[in-house]
Parts: sequence; structure tokens; C-alpha cells
Amino acid sequence: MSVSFRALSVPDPSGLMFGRAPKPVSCGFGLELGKGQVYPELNFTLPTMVLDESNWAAVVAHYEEIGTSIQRAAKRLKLPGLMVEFELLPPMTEHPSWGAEITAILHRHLKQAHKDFGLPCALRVTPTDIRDVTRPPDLRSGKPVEALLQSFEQCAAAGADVLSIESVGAKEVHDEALLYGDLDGVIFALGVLAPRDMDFLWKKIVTVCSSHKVVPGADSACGFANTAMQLSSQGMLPEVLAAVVRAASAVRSLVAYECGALGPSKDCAYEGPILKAITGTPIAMEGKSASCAHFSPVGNVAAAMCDLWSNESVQNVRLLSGPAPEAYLELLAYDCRLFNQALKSGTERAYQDLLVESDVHLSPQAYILSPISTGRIASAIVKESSHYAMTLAAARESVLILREAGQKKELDLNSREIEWLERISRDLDALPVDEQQLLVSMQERYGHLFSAASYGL
Amino acid sequence: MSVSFRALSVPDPSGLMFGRAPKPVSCGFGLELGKGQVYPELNFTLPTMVLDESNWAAVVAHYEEIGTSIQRAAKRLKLPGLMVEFELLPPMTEHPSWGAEITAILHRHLKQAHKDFGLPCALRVTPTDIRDVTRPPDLRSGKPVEALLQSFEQCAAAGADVLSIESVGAKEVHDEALLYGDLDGVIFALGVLAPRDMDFLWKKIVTVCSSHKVVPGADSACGFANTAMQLSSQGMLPEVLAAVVRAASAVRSLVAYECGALGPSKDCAYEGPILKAITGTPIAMEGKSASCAHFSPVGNVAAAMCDLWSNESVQNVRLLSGPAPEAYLELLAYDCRLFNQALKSGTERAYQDLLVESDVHLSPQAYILSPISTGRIASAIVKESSHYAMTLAAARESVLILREAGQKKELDLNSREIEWLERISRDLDALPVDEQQLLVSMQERYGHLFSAASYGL
Amino acid sequence: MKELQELAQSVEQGQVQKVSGLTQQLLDSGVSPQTVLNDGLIAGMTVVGEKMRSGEMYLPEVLQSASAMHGSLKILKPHLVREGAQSRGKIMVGTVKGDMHDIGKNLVSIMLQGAGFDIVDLGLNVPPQKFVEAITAHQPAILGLSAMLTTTMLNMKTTIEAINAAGLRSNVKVIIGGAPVSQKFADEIGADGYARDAVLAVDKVKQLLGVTA
Amino acid sequence: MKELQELAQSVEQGQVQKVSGLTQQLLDSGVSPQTVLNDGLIAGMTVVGEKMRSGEMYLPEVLQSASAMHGSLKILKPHLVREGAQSRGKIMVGTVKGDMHDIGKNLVSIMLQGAGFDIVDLGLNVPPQKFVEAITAHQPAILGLSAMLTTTMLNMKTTIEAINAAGLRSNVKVIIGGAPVSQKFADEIGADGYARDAVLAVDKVKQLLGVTA
Ligand code: B12
Ligand code: B12
Ligand code: SF4
Ligand code: SF4
Ligand SMILES: [Zn+2]
Ligand SMILES: [Zn+2]
Ligand SMILES: [Zn+2]
Repeated sequence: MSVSFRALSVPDPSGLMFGRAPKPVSCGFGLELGKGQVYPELNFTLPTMVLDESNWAAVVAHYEEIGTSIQRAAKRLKLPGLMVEFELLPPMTEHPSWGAEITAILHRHLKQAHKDFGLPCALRVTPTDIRDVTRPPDLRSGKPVEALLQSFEQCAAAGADVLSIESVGAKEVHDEALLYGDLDGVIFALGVLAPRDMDFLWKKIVTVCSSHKVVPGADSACGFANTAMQLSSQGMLPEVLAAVVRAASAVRSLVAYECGALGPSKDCAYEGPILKAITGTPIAMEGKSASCAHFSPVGNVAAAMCDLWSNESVQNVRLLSGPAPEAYLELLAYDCRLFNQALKSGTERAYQDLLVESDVHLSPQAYILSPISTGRIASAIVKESSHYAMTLAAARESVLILREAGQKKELDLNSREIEWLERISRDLDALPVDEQQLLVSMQERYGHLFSAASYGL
Repeated sequence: MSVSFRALSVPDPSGLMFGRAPKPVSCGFGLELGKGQVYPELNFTLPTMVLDESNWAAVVAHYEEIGTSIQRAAKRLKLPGLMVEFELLPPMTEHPSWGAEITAILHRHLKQAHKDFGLPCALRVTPTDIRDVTRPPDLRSGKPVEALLQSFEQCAAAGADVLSIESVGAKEVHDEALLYGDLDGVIFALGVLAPRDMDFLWKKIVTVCSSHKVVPGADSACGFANTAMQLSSQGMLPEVLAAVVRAASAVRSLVAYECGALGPSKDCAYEGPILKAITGTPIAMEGKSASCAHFSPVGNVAAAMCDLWSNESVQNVRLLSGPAPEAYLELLAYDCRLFNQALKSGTERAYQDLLVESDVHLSPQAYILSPISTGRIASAIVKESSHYAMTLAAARESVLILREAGQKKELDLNSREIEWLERISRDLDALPVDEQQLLVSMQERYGHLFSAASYGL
Repeated sequence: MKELQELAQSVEQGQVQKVSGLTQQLLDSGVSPQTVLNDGLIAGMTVVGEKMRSGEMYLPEVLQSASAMHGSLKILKPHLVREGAQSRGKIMVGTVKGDMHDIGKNLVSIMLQGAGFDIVDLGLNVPPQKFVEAITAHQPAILGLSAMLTTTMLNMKTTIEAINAAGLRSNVKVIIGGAPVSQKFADEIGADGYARDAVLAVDKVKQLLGVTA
Repeated sequence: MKELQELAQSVEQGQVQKVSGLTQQLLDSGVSPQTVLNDGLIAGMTVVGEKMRSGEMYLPEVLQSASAMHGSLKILKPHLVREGAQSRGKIMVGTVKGDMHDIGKNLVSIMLQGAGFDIVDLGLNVPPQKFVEAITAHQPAILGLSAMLTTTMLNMKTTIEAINAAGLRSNVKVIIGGAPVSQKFADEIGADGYARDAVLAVDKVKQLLGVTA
């Protein structure tokens, strides 16, 4: 652990506001994040197609088309600024030069837009965490690890302005624990294993970034908390469980910042507000704007504290208006105009209230994303000093928040949700203070799924 | 002319608010419009496919899938109410039983949702105006006219709750005039020809509606004003021209109400706010939410006074999250939560200001959609008593509004736009007071394009 | 029979101990293992499937029921084998090459097991050739392919082609699933079926095998 | 030549009278009609096309230029015919069956005329058979098909098939356009080209006919 966060950067939840971050980030072609404006972060991916050497020309053509339509739309929409994210697909990480080639293409289009009409803009590049091709995954050595690090290197050299990842260390345990609703396993994965992998991986990423003068962005607990959110939205898991997992997952994502990450956080990291409260860095968020990529119960509240507003991902298919990425850029641009108009006219608090109040009473997952809940969870985290204790504290605080909300009738929890909340509470209370003790029982239950060496254990 | 509007139903622009209309509409399964809430209006269409007898089973399967996903999403999103629009494709109007069959399917799905979880909902059905298959179009007799009227009949019988159309009378002249930037032709089409066709057509539609106890919705000047908007967004026409056409087009749309239409207006009828100010009926609007269907410079401001909020149209293709119509329903639902939260917390004025202020300074087309501009144009219209004079007054008022905005530096017009605004102003000033006089010159210039008999001339 | 109903209910409630106990009791009292399986375990899991579909049961509860069933199956298996009872059918599942998503596929496995089918799970990132070899080795009645990426879903096609090329296509029915795929895509690549979720996957398998209950 | 430059500029500015005057003047002073056409009219319209693409000219202005050009062409035509000058090529356009959108197609016609091509416009809602008959009658070098609906774009395919069936496919190149279509779709249905907008349509036609300026 290089930096450690022992106090909140934004101590008062009322200081948590979209567009403003105590530690702004400058990147790319003059894009300034957290300095009083919210910008779109556009995401896209390939439509159904073969992704290999034989079809590479078609792959390139897609990204060229996307680049062209970004330029066109940015001008038409008079965008005040833009972040573009290129999320690599697995084969593009396995072959680092492929990802670098696409990075260079998108970089060129942004450069052109900056030259032609002065667009402040930057390119975030996110290699795929391909380290889990074997089971149990070998997270610290072997070909995938080498390819992944090469991918960071080559993308940085090819024109990335920000590097990020959605890393998967401990997911092999968390997936299983989640399905069984086993809180011991969930906390073990998030609080014991994942932080160790984050520490390993992010020290390397920050080194690459330093040598290329690229901003080390951040990580996302997507593989953990969004998996839980998806499963709950399909009615497979209780919402309260997904909410608690979200809160607990913030700690493993925080480790990136301990290693030197500066933000902006990843769009799909809905734990972003907690990270902002703790570190003061700008965050990317997505909500209703990402309904092309996944459904969620946090469509508005997710926007309450964002510095970038994203659509998560959409295939480059043709809609009636034009290419889908262009249609989504328009949508994001208008949403951002609202944030910025509110900031300009001094009505940002009222607008934030609308975003928050319109969602929080309808879902526990939304409730824990309010500025007040965010502040409480963040406070609980910085009071502790080990990752395990921090994770446990975050989870427990979220249970308290939800229980109180239910009691105050601010949240309408049905009886099954209430039962689960109490079950989760009991399970969390029963967890040992000492992480070594947990390690022993977990090795017994999940030992076949993970390799201790991958976590330096 | 049955009813004539000589005064504004909402005399003060500050009374123009989303979710509230002096003359609310009840329809379908308990859906109440204009009574203090805004609801989504979901639109969709077929993906690329053959639409004929041989492929009918596949067509039906699409609408069944859409119906199922509407039910699923409405429940997941805890929607407080929903309007579904079924816009027929041309062959479904040519074969009235086809349109009726799909109407029945969608009606069944809504009925089910109402039964299962009490969703207040209604189905708007919009046959295609197929009367222009011949050139010049025969608008009053012949097979297409018969099929169109049959389509209204059969869809009403099959379960439509609201009937609408986007009628095309006078478009054959307007298209040509628009391309040449000929204001004489534009005003002639919108103020002389179109109202005559509207009067003919809407009396028939209202009759069908009465006999089936269906709500006569409204018409859209889409073929006129949205064509202009599209052409201007492609850089082919000046924005000020598109803005003036929008204002002028409100009069032909108003004729539907004179004949007994009760609203809600059509989503793509961006002239809706003017209609609301005059008639007091609820309106459907679309903006950023419709970027799947067309790009526009009015993404936020379009929402300022809406009672239904729509996505215009999206193909039933699969996005990463699920079917595109479901993704758009989620988007609309969250936008509606914001309207409704603002109404609930009494901050609707502040939110409306954000919606308006964030757009109006960036585009003349947005500027004339503000509540104040709306009020001015509506007032100018109700002061006159002939459709021709009303149309001319609306156009002239919009020119004044834009000129003042430019002078006050509320709108940044470039020199080409200013030149065009003055050119339009001169052309409008030169138009005769007497419509007969215009008719003569226009018959000379556009006589080959339209049949006088189609307009009872 | 009251005890069988109780067994079914205990499966539904995920009571591991009780289910094993009841199983033993029923066998001891002379009820045929086939009856215990069908009218107790599978009957219970059918209710579980329905409750999952209607949103009345969460996955951890379903898995708890599945555990209870497994405990009972351990006791039943030797008896069933002895009586030469037939499995309802063997299903092989796997996530196609290049794809590391397996939660969906795992759920499908679990629900199929709950419905009384035997499962061979090849895991994730499975190359076409491995499917071919496993079909030869295990002779499943149905192969279920899973893919979650628009860039890996075409590997379902490649896999079917490899099975074709190996001359095995007529031996096995192929069904597919995963977020980006659809019935239309299934038709295009010549699969025999598609299902939107794990519960419908069970229906589809039953339909293809002509199993009625 | 100064006068030709002036002519080109007057076309660009849409000065109908002046363009006709200059045309007559140039012919009178012995400049060949072919030179007037190429270095005056087409040169002017090329600039117009570029300005339209870059957003410096609006459509009504473009149409004004086209009118000016037409006035001049009326004067030039007899001279060109007399000298046996060749047209740059004949292009036939039409919106396919079931589709009533023609603004886009009309623009394409106008820009092609501006670039010196002869146009045969079949209008909208054109059934395949009518295209076939018109190809036989007019022998165009290129056929441009337009469609704006996802449910009519497949009629482009039907039309190409009808042309094939009539044995005319090798006589005519087919290009397509309209909001829902794409290069990919053009490839799928066996068209020879696609263009996103009217200006690119001119480029595509020139490319297919090997015209360089
Ligand atoms: C969880 C998840 C992950 C986890 C996977 C964990 C795991 N062990 O499976 C992690 C974090 C590892 C991950 C990684 C990636 N993911 Co992912 N992931 C998801 C997510 C959020 C949920 C998937 C899930 O588990 N759903 C829950 C289960 C129960 O549902 P299901 O899988 O659909 O399965 C059901 C049905 O489909 C059906 N079914 C499934 N299989 C089968 C098989 C048969 C035979 C039948 C009949 C039925 C059937 O029944 C199941 C049960 O009801 C989706 C989002 C989404 N909308 O689906 C993205 C998503 C699939 N991932 C995506 C992406 C981009 C990735 C990455 C490439 C990200 C990156 N750049 O690093 C990597 C790729 C890794 C790889 N090589 O495959 C994209 C895919 C986009 C695209 N281009 O196709 C999605 C759609 C997210 C998005 N919106 O952008 N992901
Ligand atoms: C104007 C318009 C109309 C007008 C048409 C007026 C006319 N005379 O053309 C009217 C109102 C009549 C109309 C009617 C309908 N329309 Co309409 N219409 C439009 C709109 C708004 C603009 C089209 C336009 O003129 N654009 C301007 C021109 C300049 O652009 P363009 O057509 O794309 O052409 C350019 C290029 O495509 C290219 N190009 C075009 N043709 C060719 C040909 C060649 C060879 C080449 C190389 C290039 C090329 O160059 C052109 C110039 O740069 C579009 C929206 C949109 N996003 O496009 C909808 C749109 C096409 N219509 C739509 C619909 C649904 C309809 C109706 C069915 C509505 C209804 N239910 O009644 C009817 C159908 C009538 C019919 N049978 O065809 C949908 C189509 C959806 C779908 N399923 O496919 C659209 C996409 C609107 C939407 N977002 O939903 N429409
Ligand atoms: S948010 Fe979506 S894209 Fe990002 S990793 Fe998670 S599932 Fe994949
Ligand atoms: S708004 Fe869009 S769909 Fe509706 S008629 Fe106009 S162009 Fe067609
Ligand atoms: Zn993401
Ligand atoms: Zn319309
Ligand atoms: Zn519409």
C-alpha cells in the first residue's frame, strides 16, 4: 500500500456534486475533469462479427466509421468536451498490437477534431483482463499476464490518454459465493483476495503510465457488483444482496488509488461516488444512458455525482437516425447540457435532488447510491485500516443504511427482501475479526477454485 | 371549421408546464394525461425484413416479442403509466386487416399488464397516410383513401384507444418549395392547401372515433417541419428556415382540433407546445430520447411542456441489454421519473428552466420552442381568423422572435443564418393579404404538382 | 402419497437433512426409487423452477433445493442403477471458444439437473474440437452452447460446423443461449433450439426429447 | 481563361441571366461548346458540390446554381449535338417499390446533373419491372436506387434480381443509397456501389465510369 486514505477528501456529503472534484484530472487534448463541467464518455463495441486476423479489415473499418461519426456529431452538437473509451475485446488484448492499432485510429480522429474545431477531448483505453483463461486463474505469471501488460504498454504508446481495466482477481471465488448467497465467500473474495490482486496489478499499471505520461485511470468492480446487479434484475438475487455487494466492492476498487491511480473512475464502477468521497478524484458514471448495455435500477441516481456520463457500450449497428454510437453521443450530450446548465445557474443542488429522489425510494441499490449513503459508507471505510476490515465495514454500514431506510419507510422493502437483509446482517456479524481465521475456512470451501499463489498467499 | 380557437387556453406562458394540461384526456386502461404526471410513449418498428403475406408470421412474431418485453419492462421499472404507439407501415394500411391484427396483439399485451399489475396504459394507433401514391396525389377519392379510412375503422374496432395520423396533404408542394427556399410556396402549402386537406380528413377521422368511442388524438406536421429539420441538420437548409417552417406548420395541425381532435398530439409534432397553448390539450413530445430515430437540435427543450415523452421509433433489434424497444422504454421511464419528481416536489419550474436554457441559446429551432416563444406564436395565431392569415402570422412572429434573440445576443446566429432570416422576412412581408391572389401565382408555379380537386378548389 | 408430497416440499424448502432422511424412509418402506425420483425430487424441483420463473424464489434458495436433491440422489443412485432405471437423458453444456462467461451456463446446468437430466459440463472457452471429442466420448442427447459476446457467438456456428464435419450432427441436438443470441440466430446457424433463460431451457430440452412432465 | 473563370463563378453564385449571357458571349468568341461546358459550367458546379459538402452552401443556393447551369445548357445543347460531343454518361434513378421518399433521390439527381451527367428519373414507388423496361429503353450506364424504409430496402435486392433475370445486369452498374442502407448492404445484395450522400454519389458515379474530373 503506497498511499493510504485515512480521511475523506469530501467530508460532507453535500460537497459531493456532479462536475466538481477536489482533485481534478487533465488529460488528452485539453480535457479537464472535475473542474465544473460534466462531459460525455462515449463507449461502443463491434456488432456480431468474427474477430480474427482474416476479418481484421472489417474490424478496422468499424472503428474508422465510429471515429468519423464521433467527429461529425461532436461538431453538430457543439460539445464542450468529450471522453472516448475504447474497451478492448479479448483477442485485441491477447494480440497487443491489435489493440494498439485501434487505439491509434481513435487517437487520430480525436486529434483531428481538436485541430478542426478545438474539441477538448481524450481517449481512455481499457484492455481486457484476460488472466482468467485457466481455472483456477494464474494471475501473476504466464502468457495472458504478459500479453495484458504488453497491451497496456502498446496502447499507451499508440495514443491512449487514460488507462483503465476491469480486473477480475477473486472473481473465480466471488461468482460462486454470490450464486449461493454466501456472505463469507463474498467478503473473503472482495476483502481478502481481490485487494491483493489489485495491489499487484495496479502497481504495474501505474509504472506503465508513468513511463508514457499517461493518466492511470481506475478499475471497476464490474465482475463483482454488476454481476450481482444483473442477477438481481433478472430476479435471481435479492436486491439487498446486490446493494451490499456494491458497497463492499468499493474497497477493492480503492486499492487502485492507493497504488497511484488518479481517476477518472470507470463508467461501470457504480461504486464511483464512494471513491470520489474518499479520494476526491473525478468519476465516470452511467445509468439510463446505458440501457443499451444493461438494465439497472439506478438510472438517474447514478448521475448525481458524476464528472463523466457514459453509455457503457453499444454495438456499431445502424439505427434509423444513423450509427448507434452517434445516437448515444447525442443522448449523452443533452444529458450533459443539463448538468452544466445547472452548474452554471447555481441550481445544481436542486437538480441533484431530482436525480436522487426520483430513484432512491424504489430500489435498495439506488438508495445506497445517494450522496448521504455514499458519505456514510465512505466514512465507514476510512475508519478502518486493513482491506478486510474496510470491506466488512462497508458491507455492515450498507446493511444499517438499508435497515433504517426500511424502518423510516423511505424504502419499500417486501418481506423477502427484509428476510434477506436480516440474513445478510447475521452472516456479516458472524464473520471473524481476524482475516487469517476466515482464510482457513474459506480455503476449505473454495480452495479448489483459486490458487493461493495468485494472491501471494 | 367546427370549433374555432380565438383565445389561448393557456394565456400565460408560465402556465405551460410538462404534465399539466387544462383539458386532460383519459384513455385506454385508466391512463390520464395532463393531470399532473408525464408518462412514456413507446414507439418501435420492424428491423430490416420483407413485409408481405409470405413473411407475415415473422412480422407477427416481432410484435409479440415487443409486447412481451413491454410487459416485462413496465413491471421491472414500476411504471406509473404507459402509452404505446403502433405506427403502421404502409402495407399494413393498404391491407387494413393487417394493421388491425397487430393492433389486437398489442392491445392484448396491454390488457394483460393492466390485469397483472394494474398498469394504467393505452394504445395509440397511427395508420400511414398512403394517399400520395400517385403524383399529383388524389387526396379525396380512390383506393388509397378508402383503404386509409378502412384502416382507421378496423384498428379502432381491434382495440386502439387513440387514433392519430401524420397526414401529407400539400406536402407535394411543400417539398419542392422547401428545397428551393421559396417562402411563397411554403406558406401556400401550409396555409392554403394543407388546412383544406386537414379539414376534409379529420372530419372523417373524428366520425370514426365517435362511433367506436376512441379518442381522436391529433396530426403531425412531420412531413413538413421535420423534413425541414432533417435537411437543416444535414446542412442543406438554414436553421432559421426550419424554425420558421415549424412555427408556420402549427396552423395546419391545429385544424385537427377544430374538427374535434382532443389530443394527445403526436410525438414527432414539435409544434405541440403551440397546440397546447391554444387548445389546452395534452401533448406528446420527443427529443434526446428519439436520437435512435433522428438527430435534432431540440433534445432537452422539447421536453419542457410535454405530457407524454417518446422515443419516436426504434427497430426491434437486439442490443447488448435486450430488445431495443425495451432499452428505450427504460430510458423514457427514468426521464419521466424526473418530470414527476419535479412536479411532486414543486420544483417543476426550475427543472423546466434547465431543459429550456440548456438548448435555446444554441439553435434557432430550439429557441422558438421555449415557453415564451411558444406563447408568442400561439397568440399571433389566435388573433387571426383565416388559416392563411394564421399561418402567415405564425411565420412572421417566429422571424421577429429570432431577430430579437439575435439582437439580444441570446442566440448566436452566424452571418449566413442572419442573411437568410432577413431574406425570409422580406419574402413573408411581400406575401399578399388575400389568399386568392397567392393561389393564382402558385397555381402557375406549382400547378403541375397538385390537383386542385384534392383541396376542393 | 403423503410422504412423497412431503419429500417434494422439503426439496422445495432446501432442507438437506430432511430430504435425505425422507428418501431413506421411502426406500425402506418399499417405494420404488424411480417413484421417489419422479414424484418426490423432480416434482419438487419442478415447483422450484416455476417459482424461479415467477420471481418467487431467488437463486441461492434454488441452489439450496438443488443441494437437497443431490443429497437424496446419492442415496437413490445405487438403487436406480440396480433396477436399470433409465436417465431422462444426458445433456452436455459448454461456453464456446473465446468466451469466459459461465454464470448463465451454470444456471442452465443446475436447472437441468433439477429436472432430472444428467449433465456433462465442459466449462468455458471450449474450442470446437473439444466439443467434437466430448460428443464422441459421452454421447449426449443434447448439446447446449452458451455465448455472451457478439464476437464469440459466431463460434457457435463454427462448433456446429465442426460437429457436422465430424459426421456427428445427426447424433446430437444442439440448443443455444446467452444474452446476444436469439431464435433467429439459432435458425441461421442451424441449431435445433434456443432458450431465453434457464427455466425455458428446461422446457426446450424436454420438448426436444419428447419428455412430457 | 478569364471569361471561363467568370462563367464558373457566376454558376457558383447562381446568376441565371449572367450565366446565359456569358455562355453566348463565349460561344460567339469562338470557344468550343465542350470547353464552355467543362471549364465553365462543370467547373462551377464542382465548386458548388464542394461547398455543399463542407456546409458553406445551402440547398436553395445549390439549386439556384443548377438553374443557372440549365439556362446555359439550353444554349449549349444544339452546339454540342452539332459537334457530336459525348454526354458524360446517362444515369437512371428511382425510389424502389413501396417507398414514397424522394427528396434524397432528387438531390442525387440534381448533383449528378450539375456534374454533367444526363439523368432519367423514374420517380418513386417504382416496381422492379418498370426499372427493367426503362433500362431496355434508355440504356443508362448506371442505375441509382433509393430506399428509406427498412421494409422497402429489400426491394433493392428484388430489383437487382429482376435486372439479372432479364439478362441486363452486365449492361448497367447499380448504385444504392438512402438512410437505412450501407456499404455492407450493397455488398450483400450485389450492388456495385453505395454512397452516403449526394456529393459522395457524384464521386461514386465518376469512379465507376472512370471519369477523373
Ligand atoms: C458478469 C459479466 C461478466 C463477468 C463474467 C463472469 C462469469 N464467470 O461469467 C466478467 C467480469 C468476467 C465479464 C467479462 C467480460 N465481459 Co461481460 N458481462 C457480464 C454481465 C454483466 C452479466 C452476465 C451474466 O452473468 N448474466 C447473468 C446470467 C444468469 O444471464 P445469462 O448469462 O444471460 O444467461 C441466461 C440466458 O442467457 C440463458 N443461457 C445462457 N447460456 C445458455 C446456454 C443454453 C444452451 C441455453 C439454452 C440458455 C442459456 O440462460 C441463462 C440463465 O437464465 C453481462 C451483461 C449482460 N447484459 O448480460 C456482461 C457482458 C456480456 N460482458 C461484456 C463484455 C464486453 C465483457 C468483456 C469483453 C469486458 C472487457 N472488455 O474486459 C469481458 C470478456 C471476457 C470474455 N473473454 O468472455 C459485454 C458484451 C459486449 C459484446 N461486445 O458482446 C456485456 C453484454 C456487457 C455490456 N453491456 O457491455 N463479464
Ligand atoms: C421526410 C420524411 C418523410 C416524408 C417524405 C417526403 C418525401 N417526399 O420524400 C413523409 C412524411 C412523406 C414520410 C413518410 C413516411 N415515413 Co418518413 N421520413 C422522412 C425523414 C424525416 C427525412 C427523409 C429525408 O428526406 N431526408 C433528407 C434527404 C436529403 O436525405 P436522404 O433521404 O437520406 O438522402 C440522402 C442520402 O441517403 C443519399 N441517397 C438517397 N438516395 C440515394 C440514392 C442513391 C443511388 C445514392 C447513391 C444516394 C442516395 O443521398 C441523399 C442526399 O444526400 C426520415 C428521417 C430520417 N432520419 O431520414 C423519415 C423516415 C425515413 N420515415 C420513416 C417512416 C416510418 C415513414 C412512414 C412509414 C411514416 C408513417 N407511418 O406514416 C411514411 C412512409 C411512406 C412511404 N411509403 O414511404 C422512418 C423509417 C423507419 C423504418 N421503419 O424504416 C424514418 C427513418 C423516420 C424515423 N426516424 O422513424 N417520411
Ligand atoms: S459493466 Fe458491463 S462491460 Fe463493464 S465489465 Fe461489467 S459487464 Fe462488462
Ligand atoms: S417523425 Fe419521423 S417517423 Fe414520424 S413521420 Fe416524421 S419522419 Fe416519419
Ligand atoms: Zn464498462
Ligand atoms: Zn412524424
Ligand atoms: Zn412518431
